[in-house]
Amino acid sequence: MDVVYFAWVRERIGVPREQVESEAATVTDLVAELSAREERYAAAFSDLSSLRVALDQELSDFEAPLAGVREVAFFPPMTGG
Amino acid sequence: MDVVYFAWVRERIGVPREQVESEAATVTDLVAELSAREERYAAAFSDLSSLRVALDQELSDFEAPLAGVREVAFFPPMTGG
Amino acid sequence: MQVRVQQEGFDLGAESDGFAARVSGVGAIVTFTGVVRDADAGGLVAMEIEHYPAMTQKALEAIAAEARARWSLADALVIHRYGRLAPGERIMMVATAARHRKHAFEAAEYLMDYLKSRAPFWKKEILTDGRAGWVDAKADDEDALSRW
Amino acid sequence: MQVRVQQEGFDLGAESDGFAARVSGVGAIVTFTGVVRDADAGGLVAMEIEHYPAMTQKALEAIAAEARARWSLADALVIHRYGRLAPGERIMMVATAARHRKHAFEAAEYLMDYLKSRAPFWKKEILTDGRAGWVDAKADDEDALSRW
Repeated sequence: MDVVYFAWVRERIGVPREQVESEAATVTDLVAELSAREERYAAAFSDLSSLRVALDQELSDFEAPLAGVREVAFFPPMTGG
Repeated sequence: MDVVYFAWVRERIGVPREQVESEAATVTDLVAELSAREERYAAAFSDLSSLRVALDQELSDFEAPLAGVREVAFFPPMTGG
Repeated sequence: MQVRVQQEGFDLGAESDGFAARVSGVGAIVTFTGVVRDADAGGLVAMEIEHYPAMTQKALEAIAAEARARWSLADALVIHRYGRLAPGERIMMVATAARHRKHAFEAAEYLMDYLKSRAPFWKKEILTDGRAGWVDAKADDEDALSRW
Repeated sequence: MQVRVQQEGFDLGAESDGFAARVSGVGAIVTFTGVVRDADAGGLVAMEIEHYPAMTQKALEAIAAEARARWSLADALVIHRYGRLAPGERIMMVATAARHRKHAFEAAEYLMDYLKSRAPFWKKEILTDGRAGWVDAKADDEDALSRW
């Protein structure tokens, strides 16, 4: 699946988008998997309460299942307007 | 003093403005005096709760004294905006 | 601060642009425009707006000054027309500018609530069937003042 | 209903006029314009606005459609910019049109509250001393959603 990052999450991870091969069942599982791979993920995902997640461009939550999802987005709380 | 009328008060009394010679001490006294003079005043002033009064272009109330006042205005509740 | 009472129409776009261009250091600009809409039962030919010339400008300036002070506005604009207006014509507009959106919104709503019930204007509806009637003040509009 | 996400600026006056000309049967039009203001501590050089292109248009349309249905709006407009903006530049605007002023105001505030916290934009402040920082979401802004 594609994983995309915005704002300081993007800056900490160092790329705006990447393809990830994963069998993670939920967003939380994906976060754990990525955090275990490299320190930069662990740093970006250290406080999930300051993160938001969207699945296929719809706001979602960390317990949501990933089956069938093509794009996962991680970002801080939005500051539009 | 000058007495001015607006909206349906003006229509009932039949003039937009007139000079009134009166020794009335308060607005209520003036209203009683005018109402006693002619039916059209009595009709216009029959329900004071549906009237507002301004003294020298400042919203006021029916108990206000008239000493020194040059212009008294009677009108229905305002509907601006 | 600008307060204008006038018979002629106004250019909403030009007024909005002019107002926005005059303010600085703000984060939020709100405008409200009032439009003559058809009577609730339909059949409106015209709305006649009467006012109290000697009092109107002064009353609007007092309302605008109070709003400006209360919400630390960078600026405020009030334009209100009188005379005979057709359905769809613009009656009035207000604009407010503040650092934060909450203040700009509140001040604009305050201006509108006070214009409705404390500015010396009266509206008469002229209907297609020949009837005409003064618009009654709404209890709701008077009640709206109590929130400020 | 019009929702536009764009890098280029917009003409507040022309947008306000165009919006007002498109609606009919309404009594109230509200616009809100957001402007880049200086940082609270001063020294802002630019505001960089990042967004999530694949999601933004869809998210704004959903917010605008919800506002339109909830307040029976005659129309709603949302314009939101992204990219690098200087202090004083306009970031975004919304416009709402309804029969009654309360509905037009509420819908505009609803749009703003949801744009603030549910539209995928992020702001970075670039300061004169070389520092740069992402603007934190405010607890107030999140709390504002609970009133709707």
